[in-house]
Amino acid sequence: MEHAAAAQHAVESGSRLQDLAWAILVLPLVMAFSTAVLTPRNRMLSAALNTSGVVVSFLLSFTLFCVFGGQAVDATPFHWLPVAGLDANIGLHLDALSTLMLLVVTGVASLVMIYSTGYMHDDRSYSRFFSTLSLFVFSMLGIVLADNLLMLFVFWELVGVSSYLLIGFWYEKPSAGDASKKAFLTNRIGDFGFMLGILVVWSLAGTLDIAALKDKLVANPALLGPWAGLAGLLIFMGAMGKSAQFPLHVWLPDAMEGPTPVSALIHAATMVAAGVYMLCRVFFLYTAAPGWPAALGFLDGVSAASIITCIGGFTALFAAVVAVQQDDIKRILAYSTLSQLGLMVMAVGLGARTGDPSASMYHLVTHAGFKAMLFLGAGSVIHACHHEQDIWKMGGLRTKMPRTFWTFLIGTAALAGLPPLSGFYSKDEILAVALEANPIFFGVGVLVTVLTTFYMSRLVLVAFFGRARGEGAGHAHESPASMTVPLLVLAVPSVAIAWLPIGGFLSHHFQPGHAAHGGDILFGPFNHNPIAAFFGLGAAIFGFSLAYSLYGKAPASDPLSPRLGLLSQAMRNRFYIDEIYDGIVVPLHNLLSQVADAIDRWLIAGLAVRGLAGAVEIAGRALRLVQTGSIQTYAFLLTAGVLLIVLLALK
Amino acid sequence: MIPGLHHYLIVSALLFSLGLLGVVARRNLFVVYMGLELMLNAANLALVAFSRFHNNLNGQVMVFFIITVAAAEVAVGLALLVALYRKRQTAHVEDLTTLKL
Amino acid sequence: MTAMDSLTPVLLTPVVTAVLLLLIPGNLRVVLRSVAILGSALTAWTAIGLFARFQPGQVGLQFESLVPWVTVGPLKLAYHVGADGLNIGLILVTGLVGLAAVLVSWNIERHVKLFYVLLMLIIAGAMGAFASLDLVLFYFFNELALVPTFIMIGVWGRGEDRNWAAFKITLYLTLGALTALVGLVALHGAAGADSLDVTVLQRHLAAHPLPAAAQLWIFPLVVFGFAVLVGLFPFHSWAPIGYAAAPTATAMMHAGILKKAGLYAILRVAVPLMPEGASRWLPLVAVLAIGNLLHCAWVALRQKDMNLLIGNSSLAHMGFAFLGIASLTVIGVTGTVLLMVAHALLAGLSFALSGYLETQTGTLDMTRMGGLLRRMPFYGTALVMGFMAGCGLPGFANFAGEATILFGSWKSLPWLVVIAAWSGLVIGAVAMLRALRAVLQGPERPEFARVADAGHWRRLPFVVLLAAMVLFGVAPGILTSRIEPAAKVVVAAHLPSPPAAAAAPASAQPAGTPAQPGH
Amino acid sequence: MNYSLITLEFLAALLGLAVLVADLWVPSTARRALGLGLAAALSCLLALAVGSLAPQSGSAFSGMFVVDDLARYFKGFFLFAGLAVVLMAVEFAPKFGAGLSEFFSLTVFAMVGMLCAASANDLALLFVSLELVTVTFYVLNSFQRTRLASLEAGVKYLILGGVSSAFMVFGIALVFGMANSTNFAVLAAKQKELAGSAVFLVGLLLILVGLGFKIAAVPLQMWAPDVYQGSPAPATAFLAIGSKAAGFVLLIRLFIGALPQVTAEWHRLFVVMSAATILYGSLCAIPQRNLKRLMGYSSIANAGYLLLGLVAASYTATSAGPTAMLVYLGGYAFTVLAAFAVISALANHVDGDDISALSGLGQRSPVLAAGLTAAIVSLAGIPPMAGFFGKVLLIQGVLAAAPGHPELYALIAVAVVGVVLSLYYYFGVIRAIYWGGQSANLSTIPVALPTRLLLGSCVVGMLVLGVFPQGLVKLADQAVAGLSHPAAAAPVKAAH
Repeated sequence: MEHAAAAQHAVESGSRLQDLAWAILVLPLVMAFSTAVLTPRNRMLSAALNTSGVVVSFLLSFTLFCVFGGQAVDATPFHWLPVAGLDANIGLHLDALSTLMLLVVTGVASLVMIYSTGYMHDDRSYSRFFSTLSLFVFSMLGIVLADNLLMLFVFWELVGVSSYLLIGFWYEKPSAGDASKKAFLTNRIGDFGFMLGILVVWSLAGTLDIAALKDKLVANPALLGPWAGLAGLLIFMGAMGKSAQFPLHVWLPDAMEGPTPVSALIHAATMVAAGVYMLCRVFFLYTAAPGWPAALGFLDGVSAASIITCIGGFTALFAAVVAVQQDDIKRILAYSTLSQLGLMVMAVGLGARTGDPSASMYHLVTHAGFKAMLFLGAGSVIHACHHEQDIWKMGGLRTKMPRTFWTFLIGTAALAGLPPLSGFYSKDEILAVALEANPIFFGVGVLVTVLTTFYMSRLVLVAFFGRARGEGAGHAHESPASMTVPLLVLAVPSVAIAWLPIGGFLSHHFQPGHAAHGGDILFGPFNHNPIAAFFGLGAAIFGFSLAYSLYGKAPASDPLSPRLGLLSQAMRNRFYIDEIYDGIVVPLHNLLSQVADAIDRWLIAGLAVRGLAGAVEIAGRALRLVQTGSIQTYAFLLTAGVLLIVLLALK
Repeated sequence: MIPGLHHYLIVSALLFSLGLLGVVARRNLFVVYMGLELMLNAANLALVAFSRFHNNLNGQVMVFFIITVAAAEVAVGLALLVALYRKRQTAHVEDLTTLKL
Repeated sequence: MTAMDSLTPVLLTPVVTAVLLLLIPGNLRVVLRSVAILGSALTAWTAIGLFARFQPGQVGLQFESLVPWVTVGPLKLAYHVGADGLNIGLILVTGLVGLAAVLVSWNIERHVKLFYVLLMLIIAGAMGAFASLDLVLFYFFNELALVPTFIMIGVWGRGEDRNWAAFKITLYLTLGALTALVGLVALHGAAGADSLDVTVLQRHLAAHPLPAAAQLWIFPLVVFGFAVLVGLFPFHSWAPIGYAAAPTATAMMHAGILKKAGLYAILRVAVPLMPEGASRWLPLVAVLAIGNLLHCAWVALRQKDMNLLIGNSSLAHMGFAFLGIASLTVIGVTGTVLLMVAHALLAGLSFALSGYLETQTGTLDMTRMGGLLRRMPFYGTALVMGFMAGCGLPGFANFAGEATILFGSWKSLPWLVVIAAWSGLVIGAVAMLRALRAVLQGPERPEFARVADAGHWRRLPFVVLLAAMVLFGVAPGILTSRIEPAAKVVVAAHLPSPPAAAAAPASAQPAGTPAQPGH
Repeated sequence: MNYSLITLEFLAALLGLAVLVADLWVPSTARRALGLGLAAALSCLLALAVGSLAPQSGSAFSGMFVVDDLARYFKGFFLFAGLAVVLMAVEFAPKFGAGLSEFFSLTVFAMVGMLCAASANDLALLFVSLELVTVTFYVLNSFQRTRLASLEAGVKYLILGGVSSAFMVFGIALVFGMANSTNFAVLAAKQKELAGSAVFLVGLLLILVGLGFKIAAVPLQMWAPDVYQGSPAPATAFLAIGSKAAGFVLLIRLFIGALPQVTAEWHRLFVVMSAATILYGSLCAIPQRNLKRLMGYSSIANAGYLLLGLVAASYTATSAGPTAMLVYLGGYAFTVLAAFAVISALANHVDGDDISALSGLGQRSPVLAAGLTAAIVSLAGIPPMAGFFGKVLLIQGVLAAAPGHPELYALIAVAVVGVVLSLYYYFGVIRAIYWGGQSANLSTIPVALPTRLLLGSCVVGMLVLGVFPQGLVKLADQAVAGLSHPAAAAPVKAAH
């Protein structure tokens, strides 16, 4: 197998182990390219090639993790755009943050690839799916390993286009086409802000390299002067686009049009997390001295980080509320991802005050694990019920699909934040940070936990308990091994991550001096920050009991919607934000282009050009009238001409 | 008083403008043609006057050139006008406006 | 430089091919096509060879050859061709797009011989315009491509108003070229140099620069004359209509290559020779470029016809190029030249794609199409890659060009960069994606059931252009290392550090807080 | 009195007579052969004039007839024009009906007049040679007696030609009166003291009117469109080339060679005349539908461009102006002859000379289509044809004299607008050829050998002058250099 040889060669060279990072990055691209060009017809080979490519990357990442484990190292850079004054080159940076993220991305990607061999088995363009997925993994790894802002932007856009290709995978479906277009354009609005942010930072700091930027900011916190706040916000705009924060969140729910493995990998674990990862990567921008240009004077007191916190908090709350009244299983999970991302962004914002955003990264890692499992579980349910996605047509799947049920239950418990599972510890850290930084957002966190537990329990109770409501669910049966094995494998981290000192490992990265709170991991939260832990646990239990009271008896239809009446209608229609966008933003653009087209057609092309041509034609015809054809006029004009000449010459 | 050079010049200028008037104002082609000849003769008169007053005979030699050329012109011109008359039975200037604009 | 190693072969090959084609009787279509393909392939191959043998990082001219042409009293005109950073990329791209244009013309059935002769003349004209250093020679070659374009649009064009389009494109270009020529000759007069050769003028003006007053009225003549060739905002309405009406090959050559002759001339003549004129007039050009960036992008949004969409969006890209020139920084100008090369490939590819689409579906009205990706997988992928490159996706050369321009002009024109970023990233993306959505995705239309994907031969032009775009996208260093020394010469008078010192990077650690962007 | 100088004119006149006499024996069917024989003889004469046997420089008839480089340049020019017109006439023969050989001999006689005009260094010879040309054209223009249009053209040219030569004669009389001599050299010597005398200046102006009529410059251009439309194609061609060039050679010799100070005095007049002529020619041609009338207006416009050289000469002492005029005329000859060769070849196959009659020419006869397209491209001044270089040199000449004179920039602007306008109607012809409306019959048009020969040599001429104009430019430079030295290097000051 040639990729094994590649790995062997890298180690033998022994020159610089971290150049292995290049192998990790390039391997998926090579696989994607070879599948697309060489073996589009051969289904099995293309699946095998791509899956093995990602798995080898995972193994290499694991070796790097063991060898370096958090120590900051740089692979030899490649000079991409060597222009004087613009040091834009592609370099790979390995440190605690990126090695951990490497593991998450390649790990989840391998499992999703294996899962997809089963899920996409009867799909026509099988190998195209795998090559696009590998392309996505390549772009994602590019973001994780990027060591300068321009390279980050480059792979930012490549991730955007891979998600466009994957969402629009079933291009015959008009809804898939529109969803992919919407996703790409919303991301592009985010990227617009991101590019401007990079330009501001580059013009003031003179360098694009993140490490150099960090040293300069540490040396001279007021380096960015009044532009610090704006630069921070603009770069955050990039994160808003990618991690679907309000108001650029509209594309994520529609992105469910793509195949479920895509939703699992991209819209649960990796891509949406890129925004949070990027915020952590350029975290030093937000701890620098805040400042606003004259034009934005009214923001002087407020720091960029607090704005980020508000947006994160609001997104979390908003998404959780909407999720309560959704019926489509993938939409519920999509909104839950939205709300969890809101939490992470809030954690980063709050972390700015305490100087340690590791809580959000920790939650990101755990969330990637159980949310990917939940999506794959949902996929297996949909696969079993013959592509039925409405939970009110399912029921009683507990007995028919035991393995999917149990893994789904574990995932739900982890998401809700019950103690032995990983979700509890990471969410607890966020609540602890919130409590310490700003109690209001602690309240938001608790409320979000309640709502999360409520809608997840609603989903589990309706879908897995009671009697089968639809005929699809009636004769559902357990999915094949290739789909359930990844579920089981993913269940392990949801439980076991809590036992690994990831929290400490991360906070050491951000505050090397700070003593990692060692001691017993399992009961750590209870004795470090009892209030946060108990509140978190209480909220989870309260949410579950509320859901049980409503949905315990497996009702035929949703008892909550008549009670909430109008509010439920609003929640089902996602508070009409899409309608607002379609109502305002799109027609505005169309109006502008209509005006421009009208100007172009009438004013410039019509008036200026045809007018001119017409004037010339009229002048020609008028002047031509002099040629009356009669000799008399000619003779007369000739004499007049002579007189004119004499006058003109002698005057 | 003996007519000086400028008298002759005035007469020739008058003759010239008369001829020009004939060409411009008259309708009949033959009369226009006569006007033309008149203008040429005005030039002859001026030449003769100049050569007389500068007693330099070149002027008068020049007159001979002009007369012979005028004669050739008349011959060809009249032949042309006759051909035109035979074709259109008219010598009126107004009828000759097919080529215009 | 050895005589063999000069630019002349790359100019002569298309002309020789044209003459050869004339000798072949008109009805031997296959022979005509193969000779044309052979000729353009040879031209492309020579151009690639020249590009490869070009020493990057070397200031001054390479592959130079000078033959006295005409001496009229004080004026000495010479056949002076040479390559430096500015035009070596463009010569390469002319070869490539020329080859693609010939390959794409398999669907021409009427007067095949005349078509290929005229196409070869356009290629020769473009190649000559880029290679020549004598201004009259530049004008000579630039105009050489004018009549063939007129005839090609008229005889093989599309649409019923192609006659008006042909006239419009010819009159606009001649007016522009003539104004520029008057400017150039006036420059020669004012400078008092004895020839219209750029190198001679440069040395002459370096010694005793032009008085500022003279520069003030000569510069606009030259810049706005050439700006008409490129399609700067108020003078742009000829471009989209012209390309929509032109046959595929002409649209590729015109939108891709000849449009760049204007920009190249501005960079070669106007900016370096008249620095004061440049710093006074370029801000106005930058403001007009906003028209390109916003107005043309919005108009592109409205278009139903794919050619009009591509034509208008390529005008929006020209807004970027003007922005790069107006920045008067090394990075900005390097970005412009990089974008010129990238956009030549992009425009060539886009029009080739739309041409192929028309041969299959018989129409270019995007609203009537849909779901073509199933029937035409290869073509679909090429279209996605082409349109994605169009909206500045990294990995293609366009992004490298646009990013460099954004970085180069941020300090001097921040607000313009914001507008350019918005137009390039968002409006461009909306237009392109709407097109992709309308043409490729969605349910399949019954009337396009028997649409055929590109066969082996017909894939070649797309593959050639896409390969070049990806190559310069992934490794733009190949181009920028060649362009940069020439870009330094262009903006020599505007570099903050004295030109005498080694050209320190313009934006080295800016002392204190530089000019606050956007007051 | 060395008569060797006039051998060329003498032989040409003899040739004309020979053709007249030969016509008695030659059966009516062999008229075309007679024409071809004449063409062969003319080409020998051309070889004689241009080759090593060219008459040496010198003057005869006491300074009246001078042969120098300028004269040799134009003699070659006129011989080629005559040869071309004869070939066209052979092609145009069926349209003439009777008297084909008279047409040949008259063409030769007109050419003799032009040859004399090329060497005229005296007002008398100027008058006689011009009149010889004009009177011959009265007949040539109205040669198709059966067609009213030709007769009308002849009569119009007769009357207006007569009036203009009357003006010229009166002018000559006044100039003679003041300068007491008609020789250019004497005039050049006396121009200083006579600059003040109004009568002298009026006389010169009237001579300028006479020449202005010949080159069809505004305000004396009324006749051109009607006569171009009416008279038969070969006659129009000779009118457009021969009589215009004759006018210009005399203009150059008199106003630039002999009287530079007077020209400098009148620089404003020349600027206005040139601008008006370009504008009139270009604007009126836009709505034109008749091809020959279009050529009439285009010849007016081209006269305007040639006057740019005169304007340049009136502002500066350099020889840039006249050289540019000569180069432009050289290219112009090949262009117009090619255009009219096609028109006369088409005359018997296409009814009426409306532009729409050209439609489908591309299929009907690719040779004629290519020839006419090449001519149109050169007329429009687009490389690689000869017209481009002429225009560049003219504009360069004026621009070199431009600093400090705002009116010259205006003139350049008018010239640029003129070129763009001319593009519109010239390309209208190309449009008609290649994709005009669907013409009724698409029968292929046979192209006889003489036309093919003529067209080929004209197109090659245009291409060579377009791409390698150095030969012609050197010739023109030599011709103009020889011009200025006889004027006894009068101190020249550019009048502001």
